[in-house]
Amino acid sequence: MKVGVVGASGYVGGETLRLLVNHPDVEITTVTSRQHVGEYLHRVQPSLKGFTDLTFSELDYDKLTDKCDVVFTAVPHGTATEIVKALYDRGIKIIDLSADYRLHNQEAYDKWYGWTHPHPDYLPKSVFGVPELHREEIKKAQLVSCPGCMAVTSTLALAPLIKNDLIDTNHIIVDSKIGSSGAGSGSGTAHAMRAGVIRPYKPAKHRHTGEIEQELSEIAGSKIKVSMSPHAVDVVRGILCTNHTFLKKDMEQKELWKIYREAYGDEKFVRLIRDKKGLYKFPDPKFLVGSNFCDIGFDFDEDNNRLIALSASDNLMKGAAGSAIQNMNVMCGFDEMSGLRYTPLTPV
Amino acid sequence: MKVGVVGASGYVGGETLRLLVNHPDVEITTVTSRQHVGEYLHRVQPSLKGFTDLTFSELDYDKLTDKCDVVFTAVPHGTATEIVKALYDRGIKIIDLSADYRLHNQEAYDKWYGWTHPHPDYLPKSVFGVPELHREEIKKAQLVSCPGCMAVTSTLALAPLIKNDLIDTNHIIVDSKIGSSGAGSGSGTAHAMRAGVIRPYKPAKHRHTGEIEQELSEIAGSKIKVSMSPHAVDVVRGILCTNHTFLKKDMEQKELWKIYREAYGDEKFVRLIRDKKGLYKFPDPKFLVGSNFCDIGFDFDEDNNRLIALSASDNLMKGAAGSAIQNMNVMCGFDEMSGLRYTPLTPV
Amino acid sequence: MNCPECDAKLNIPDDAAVGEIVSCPDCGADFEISKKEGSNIELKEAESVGEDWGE
Repeated sequence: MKVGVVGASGYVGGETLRLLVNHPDVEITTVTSRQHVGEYLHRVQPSLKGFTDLTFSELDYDKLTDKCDVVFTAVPHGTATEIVKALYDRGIKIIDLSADYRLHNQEAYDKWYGWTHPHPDYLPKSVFGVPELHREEIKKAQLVSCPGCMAVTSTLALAPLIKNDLIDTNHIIVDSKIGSSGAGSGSGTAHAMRAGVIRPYKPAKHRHTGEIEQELSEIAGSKIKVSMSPHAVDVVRGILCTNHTFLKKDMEQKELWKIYREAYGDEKFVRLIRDKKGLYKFPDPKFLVGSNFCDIGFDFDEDNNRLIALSASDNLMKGAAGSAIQNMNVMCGFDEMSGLRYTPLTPV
Repeated sequence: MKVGVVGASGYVGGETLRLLVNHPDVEITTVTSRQHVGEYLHRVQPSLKGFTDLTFSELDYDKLTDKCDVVFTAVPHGTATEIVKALYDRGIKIIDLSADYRLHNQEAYDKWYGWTHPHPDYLPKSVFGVPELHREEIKKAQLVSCPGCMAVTSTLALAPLIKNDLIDTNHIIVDSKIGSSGAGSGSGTAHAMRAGVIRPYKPAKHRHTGEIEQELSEIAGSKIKVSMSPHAVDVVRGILCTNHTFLKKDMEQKELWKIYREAYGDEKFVRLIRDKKGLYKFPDPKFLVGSNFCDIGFDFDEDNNRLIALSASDNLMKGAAGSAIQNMNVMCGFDEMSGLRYTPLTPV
Repeated sequence: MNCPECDAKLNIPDDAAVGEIVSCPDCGADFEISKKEGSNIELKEAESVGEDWGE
């Protein structure tokens, strides 16, 4: 199958290519980037030297339609809107890694992005790209919108708790920690000033909250609000969401294992991590970076009737490009692990 | 004034010495360490080369009483108990950096340490070493117990909220992030396995919770419970506590500034950081490591009626040795900033 | 003169003129001097540039 990647110069575009060059079922025919037209891909994504001798081309809808069955759009928020629409109108399958088609309606974009979507009528055509929650819809979708990295990591931990009505939905706190590659290649802070930080940014009203609330509200069938606070920490890849929740009734450990196994027991990319022994007791990106896993665990704080649901992922993999490939596999009927059988690169 | 340091081979003992060798009002006469008797101090604390030619001596109570007015005890939890008692009985002023005399009664030690204190009758003699909360008591104290690093950082942010009865005391969540030097020199994980972690450890019932609850309950005059979850992050020095709270009534930004200025406006080691502009918008260890500051800030999440109180400190400074020196200055009537006028080492 | 948003003391130089922007040392809010007659000064909120957020 032939694929193209629009906007392949950033971290997310680069990671998508890193996976695609090794994907058994696909051939990359087109790679575009505004700034690097004519340049070899490996000059902008050096780690791919020896894997491909593709060069960047200009964005040309006719060429894309002609040479690609599926197109990944990895351009910044706001610029993807027109590209995705143009490709959609030509009937190509699109996997969008931007935020432009994640939320379902204009009202949500007003609230979380203060942004008027030029084509709100296309929003209902987009499926939220988390196979663990929307596999059947993704199979039939022409447009899949990959989730924000913190959103998918947190939502996967909270979804079973909401589905089984276990927690007080007025006190859901998502305290997330995220690595520097989550901030986009253009906007990165200089290393000297990024090393050693534990920096809260947007402690309230961060944009990803909108996606978490959207997904949880759909599961609950009622409006769910979430209190999210992100922090930049001194790693390159990795997200850890500490989802603080309060239980409606006492629960046994066994019950919770059952609930999470029911939700994710058969999932290839979710591991349940809650171990009394060994090196890996609770989810931690250290043991999954480079792979498409979202590791989920939990702990009880009986004194406070608190359930701490923990989830970790690699912000460039399950948080972006890994999900994109997984969504493609589902859309195109490939084995869902195809091109994603990466063991974590530990230690790194 | 003559001082001694018992157990000077670890990070905290080393940091105490780093500050004492440069303190204008004191002279270090005695430094003890079980493993390094006879060795030069600078062989175990190499950064102090050129500052002192002291050698480690054995723990000898007579010598300590004879040569020291104040003794810092920087030995692991459990071993400090007897040493502190022996020194106390000899009338020397003691600043203990262990956890052995932080909590006020045996019941608390049962709950948080599962440990029977050999001398519970000495617990009431110890003052909790946070000058911003107990300055007057510390002035008259013979024994001051320095707080746990996460405890002091979180408590300072929460104290004014409790004092002014602003928050729902059934939902106080302390989500803390802490550097590797907070784990003690002996127990550190190998660098390859410590780098890049975002590792939750003891997500519930962590020992420092006891101290936070003790201090907040004293301020409130009623039992306050706190839900704390610590995470190891990939920095050497630094703590960031994200204290998630829920407001009892709506509040204006101005009111909260007023409350924090009332509490800490005159404090030398608390800075209020909440800035719309510039590099430093919310507390972050990056801009205080190496100094004795605890930076405090806040943000509102109106949608969820949530107040996020943020606090940052250097776990070896305000979280340990810096507080120890500050307490000594208060106990001995020195200028509270004496020997502590360090500007943060940024960037590092 | 105190900052309308956080009540910090604003230091407004004597030679400050109408139209000038004054920034609060504590909370970083910007204000434009809308009126100045001797010591009687009025401020209005200066529009602030939107914050850029990483992804």
